[in-house]
Formats: sequence, C-alpha cells, structure tokens
Amino acid sequence: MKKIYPDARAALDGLTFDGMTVMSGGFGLCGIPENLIAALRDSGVKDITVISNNAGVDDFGLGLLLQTRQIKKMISSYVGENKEFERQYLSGELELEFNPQGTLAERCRAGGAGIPGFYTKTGVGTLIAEGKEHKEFDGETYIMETGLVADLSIVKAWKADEQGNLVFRKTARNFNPMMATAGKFTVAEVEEIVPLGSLDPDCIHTPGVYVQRLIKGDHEKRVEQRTVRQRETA
Amino acid sequence: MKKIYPDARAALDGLTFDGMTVMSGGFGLCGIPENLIAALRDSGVKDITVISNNAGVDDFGLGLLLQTRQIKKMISSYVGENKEFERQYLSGELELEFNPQGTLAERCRAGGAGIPGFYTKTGVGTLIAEGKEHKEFDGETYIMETGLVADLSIVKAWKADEQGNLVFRKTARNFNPMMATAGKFTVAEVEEIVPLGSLDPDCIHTPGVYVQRLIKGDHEKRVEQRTVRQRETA
Amino acid sequence: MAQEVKGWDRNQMAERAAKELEDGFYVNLGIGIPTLVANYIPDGVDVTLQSENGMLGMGPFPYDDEVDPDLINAGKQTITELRRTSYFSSADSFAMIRGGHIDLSILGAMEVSENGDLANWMIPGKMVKGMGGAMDLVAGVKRVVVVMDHASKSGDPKLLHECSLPLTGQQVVDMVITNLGVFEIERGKGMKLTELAPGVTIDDVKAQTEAAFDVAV
Amino acid sequence: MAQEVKGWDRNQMAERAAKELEDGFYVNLGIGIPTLVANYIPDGVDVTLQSENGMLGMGPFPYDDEVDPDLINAGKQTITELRRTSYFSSADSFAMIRGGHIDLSILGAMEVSENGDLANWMIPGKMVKGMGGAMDLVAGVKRVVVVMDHASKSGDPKLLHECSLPLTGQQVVDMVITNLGVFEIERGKGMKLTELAPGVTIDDVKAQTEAAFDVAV
Repeated sequence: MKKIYPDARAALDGLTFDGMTVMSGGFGLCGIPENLIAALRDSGVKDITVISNNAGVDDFGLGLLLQTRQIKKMISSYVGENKEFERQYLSGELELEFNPQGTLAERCRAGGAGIPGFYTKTGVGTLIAEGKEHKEFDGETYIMETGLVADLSIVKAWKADEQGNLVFRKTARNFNPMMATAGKFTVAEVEEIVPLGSLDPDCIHTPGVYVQRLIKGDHEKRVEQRTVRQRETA
Repeated sequence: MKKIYPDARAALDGLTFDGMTVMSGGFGLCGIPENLIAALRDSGVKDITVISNNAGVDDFGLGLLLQTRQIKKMISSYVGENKEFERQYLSGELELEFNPQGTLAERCRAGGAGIPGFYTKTGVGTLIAEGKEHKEFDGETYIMETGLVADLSIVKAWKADEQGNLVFRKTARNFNPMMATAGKFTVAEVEEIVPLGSLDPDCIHTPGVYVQRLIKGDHEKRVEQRTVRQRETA
Repeated sequence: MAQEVKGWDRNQMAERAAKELEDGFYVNLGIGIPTLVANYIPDGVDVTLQSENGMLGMGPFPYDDEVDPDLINAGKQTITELRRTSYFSSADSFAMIRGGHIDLSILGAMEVSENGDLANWMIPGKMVKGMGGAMDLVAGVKRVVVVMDHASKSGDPKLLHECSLPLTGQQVVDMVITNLGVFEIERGKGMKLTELAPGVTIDDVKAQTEAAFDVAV
Repeated sequence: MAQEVKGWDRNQMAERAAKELEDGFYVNLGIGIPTLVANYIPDGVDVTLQSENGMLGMGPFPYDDEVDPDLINAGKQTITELRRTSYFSSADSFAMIRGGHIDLSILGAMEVSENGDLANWMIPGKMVKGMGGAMDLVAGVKRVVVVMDHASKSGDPKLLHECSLPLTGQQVVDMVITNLGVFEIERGKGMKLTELAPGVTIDDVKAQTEAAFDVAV
C-alpha cells in the first residue's frame, strides 16, 4: 500500500466527479492545501459543494475554483475576503450555507467520528436555529446539528511519514485534522516527507489511518494580513 | 495564579465534599493518578460517584477507595480485575452503571466541550439502549447519549509546565485528556514539572486552561499483565 | 443632538475594558477596539489570550523579520507565540469555548438589547460576510463584555429595547462599555448604568439610549 | 454427539482468520484466539493493528528488559511500539472506531445468531465484568469477523436462531470462523456455510448448529 503519489494531479486521479462534496482545510490562507486546490481546478470537476471555513481570496486558495465557477455551493463560517465570491453570490450563481465556526468544526469532527447529530447552545435564538430540532437539557435550550462527511477531503500538513501520519505546525493546524477524518478519501499535501520512525509517536496529530494518499507539495504560504510592530530605537 | 501545589493532599484541599462526582483518568492501572487517588482516600470524602473506565485492583488505584467504602457508584466500561468490587456490587453496597468504552470516552469529551447530548450507533438493540431516545439518520437507528461533567477530575500526565500544559506518554494518555476537560476543577499529577517554554507548543495534549492545580507525584506505575516474549537463543 | 458629548475615546474604552481582566483569566478578544485591550492589561494580572483559530497564549505582533505564515490570529493577522503557548485544532478550540473554559470574551457589536441580546454579524440587504466564531463565543464563554460606540455614526442608539438586526446570541451580554459609560446586564433583570465616562451626565446617556436601564452610578 | 469432530485447532482458526486481512488494512484484534491472528499475517500483506486504549501500530510483546508500564494493549498486556506507531486519547481512538475507519475487527463470541446478532459480554446471574470496547467495535468497524468454538464446552450450539444472552450488537457480524468451518452473514440475507475445516462434513456442522444456514462450500 503505497500512499505517496508523485504530484497533486496524480493524487486526485480517480477521486473526483461532478456534484461531489469536498472538504478543504485551512483558516483564511493559513494551512490551506494549495497544491491540491490547484489540481482540483485542473481536474475540471464541476458543481462541487465545498466545505471550508473560508473561501480564499480572489486569486489564491479556493478563489481559484470560484474564478472557474466549479463551485456550486459553499458551507463556511466567513467569506469576507473574496470579491468574486460576493459577485457570484449576489447574482445567484453560488449557494451559501453559513455555519458558526465552532459548529462547522464540530460537524466535521462528528462526521469523522460516526456521530450523526449533536446538541449545541451556539446559535439558539438566531437565524441559524430556524428549522432545527430544539431540545432542553437541565433547563437550557440547545439545537441539534448534524455530522458532515465529504466525498473527498484535501488537507495540508507540515510533515508526514510514508504511513500517512501527519504533523501540523502552529495555527496552520486549524480545520485540517477534523477534515482529514471526515473524508471518504483524504489526500494530504505536506512540506516534507520524513523517514518512518522520525515523527514522535506521542505527537502525531493525524494518524495514518485517515490519509489515503499523500504528496509533497510546493507551498507559497501567502500571508493575508501582514501585521508587524516596530522595534524601538535605542 | 500559582497552579503548582506541594503535594496531593494540598492540591485537593477545599475541592472535596460528600456525594461529589469524581472523574479519574487511566486505563487499567496505566496512567492512573495514583497520588491523587490516595489523597482522595485520605480526605475521608464519602458517597462518591466515580467515573473511570476501570475500578483498579484490590490494593491499588481505585481499589483503595473501594476498600474504605467511599465509593457509592461507579460509571465504567469494565471492572473485571477487582474482587472487592465484585463483593460490594453483589451485596448491593455499590451501584454500577456500565457504559460502552467509546461511549464513556465520548461522554466525557462532550461534557468538556459543552455538548449535552449526541447520537451513536453503539449499543443500539442492546440493554444499553433501553430507556434512551432513538433517532434515525439516513435510515440508520442511533441512540442519544449525554455529556458527563464532574465536580472534580483527577488526571495523570507525564510532564507539565507551570501553566498546567500537559503532555502524556504512550498509552498512558487514554481517558486523561477528556477527563481533564470535563471537571469543574481539574487536578493533575505529573512525573516532572519542566521549565516554561520547554514543551513543544505543537505537542501539548492538554492546554493549561483545563488544569487548575498541579503536583509532581511519585509513581509506582504498577504493571497489571506483564507479558513478555523470549529472545531467541543463537 | 449631544454630538459634543464624547466621553472615552477608543483607547480609554479599551483601558476600561481591561479592568474586567482578573489574574489567571483566559480571554478571547475580538477584532477592533477589543484588540486594544491587550495594551492595558493591569500590572500583576496574568492573562492568557485565546485565538479561536487554535491557539492559547497569543503573543504580540511580530517584528518584520519574525513574520510566520503559519502563525496568525482569528483576524488573520500575523502574530507571535509565548513560552506558554499551545496550539490545537479548530474543533478543540471551540470545544474549549463552547465548554465554558474561557473566562471572558470582549467583542464589538452593532446592537445590544436591554435583556442582553447581541447583534454583530449581519445587516440584511447588505453582503453578508459570515458570523465566524462570534456565535460560538457569545454562547460559550463565561462572561461577555461588549465594547462599542454608544451611538451609530448617524447618531442612532445602539442600546435598544430589542435588536432590529439578526441576533448573534440571545441574552448573552453581561456588560457593555461605550464611550459614555458602563452598563451591567443581569440575565432576566435588565440593564443597569454603573459608571459614567468623565464629563458625561446621566441625561447625556439617556438622550442617546433607547434601551430601558436602571441607574446605579 | 459428534465429540470426535474437531476440525481446526485454535492456531488453525487464527490462521484462517488471517486470510481475511488485506494489504493496507487497519485491524483491531480482540482477546484470546483473535490475538493469535497477528502470528499469521500473510507475507506481503501490510497490516496495522489498532489497540482501542489509544494506539495505532501495535508491536509484539516486549522482551523482559523492554517492559514499559506506559505501554499496554486493550487487554492490559505490556506491548511494544513500531516505527509507524501513533498514540491518541480514548476519545480519538473510539472516534476512529465509531467513524468506520478500522477495516476489520476480529473477536471472540459466546453466541452468534443467523442474522448476525452477537452476544459476548454478559451472562445474566453471573458477575458482569463489563462490555469494555466490544459494543463500540462491533457497531463501528467496517467488517466484523467472529472466531469461536463451534459449540460450548458442554456441547451446546453457539450459532443460534436468536441469541439467548444479552446482545453486544444487532446484525453486526459479517463472518464466523469456528473449528468446523467458515460462515458468511449478509445483512438481511442470513447465514451461509462457505468453507469446511479438513475432515468435517456438512452433516457434522448441521449436528452442532441451531442457526439456519445455506450451504455454499
């Protein structure tokens, strides 16, 4: 069972089909599977439902798939950075389902963990609660949210070994671990594939069971909001 | 805010009361909070409900609290190693609620995560499902399980820093991380308290927010089933 | 009306909000004025900042040569780590938030009602950007403090009987700090003016407030 | 009756069960005969063993000087790690199991019914030790193979029309390997005898089986 593929295109071969649901890891442009998103665009697959916290920017990340109109629907918590998104949404070309960020994260975790539904206080009394089952626990009202699964999950990690064990780096972890668990197929791109045995087994964030295919990618790692402070001069 | 206490007795001071619910980490005798269990016994607290995967053995771990009859009820998945447990249970002195192991783990995780209920396939059509809400998702039947919280969680980790960030070692991790999240107060015992900044921030299993008090303990780390193989002789 | 009544400026509002921090608190700060609160943490008060994209122990913005694309806050700004920092997934981050483990959230608002309803994510008819983590934060964090201008740019009150905008959360706000003063909201008991900014009178506040409130200054 | 019909011994049953392993499989092995399956993994078949107390990539038992109290399997036995090993919490372990990420579970049983019901955790009136992770495994793992003696020590059949003991799971067993042969169970379609152990006849099997089964050997 070789999990390592030569490139992103090869790693997606046979896994894409029109109308499919894709989970894509990352928060903003941090920790997004750049190479696999580009390969998904190049595959020409259409009418995708994309589950991703954000929608990239116009010319990077999931923005690439919006430019080519391959996305039919987004399930996200925040899409404020993307003008093309706004245009397509306002013109009715694109469907959008907003989820509170924590609800979205937990829905992915639940989908991967075999939990079809769970209760949360988040969104009670808001638009988000409309049409959802309400239930009281200890006198407090909660709403039911459902688990999410995807036909394909694409994630970005820092390091992997040949077994598909993944390690993430700093806040680039974000949605990637849960999404890796919630894909029927999960393809990971990493900055480095290290020899088996060189990852600390106590510090593996995503065990290899969740990763079916793996590539080493080239990463631009674009910064969305470069915010710095000045060194005080002596 | 000093989290480090001089010993187990001091760390439990003011946190115990009769009739309380205590979560205790560990699987079998692996990764149990030995020092805090002993201090809980010495505190003399009575009528405790203990949530723990197992019940220790007669003379170690939670068995100590059974000897002194401080436990009113156990919520566990397997208690087969403990004769005193059997005696008290069969004589009606001790209440027992069995949970499937994965359901127990998820109930603790849910309790800590603000999720009062979730659905699982585990136990459908068995005694475990009796009296529980059933619900269909995509034509499959699931039962609802509830989140668990405790008045006090006692956990055992390998290393900690002064902020209460915890790292576990190998399979001694088990129930400890979820239980740390599900206690109104969580007290951790560790083998070593290391200087702040010496734990890898990408590899902290339990962030310090979950740990209110901390001690360095002395650990016997008893082995329950010493199973070895023989070196082949040349 | 009352255009000349200014009270606190942005930094003074942040400084006032910082007085709500207690030693040992774990705190989530929203975008805008709440971010400034980090500049006013009182001496001797040790506070750990949570960023909901998966970090506890958020440090200051980096120097130019320290910028790391893998290290951003929930506003997507580059930041730094501290010796106490830990990283975790979004699911673990919101488990922390939803589970009530964060002591305090300080955030901005468009409207707050006298019973503590909060609206800060959506204006119908305008492009909607999304609620991000705001609904989770207000539903899960132990105490929610809103910092906002007392009135909108066009002079309309933002403290209302009922919010006119879609809610972020129902009965979730515990305190509102505006340029004019401080209000406490107790669940089921309504709103109470507890502090006035320097040079601001109760009548000034009443003139710019639709919400009913008791006075306890 | 038919006491002389033996078929496979424990090791041969384990060897037969090992044929269900496929290259790349993630597998959870129960206590008893299932543990022996690890000794018969076919050449060229790469299998990763999961231990539900929080480990993927379980190695063999340790040499005497390698014993580590922090490293045990779900049967509480000391074990070793491999170069591929990862550790995780019990919640993450059962998320893996419940979420259908483990390809195969091989476990023992007290009774199996012709529709795939499984009983292996409790005998009413006896001291009950608990189900441990068995209910989670049979409900969550993609494929469940039971390895057990065909009849009880007192000669009673263990393959039944309906289980008499409290269930571990309903319609969860996909295959049963006994000392007499192999049965496949397709959900909603009943049980089928597909293989006989050497020297065992269909009549031998029928004599020791209460469950209805088709024959396809």
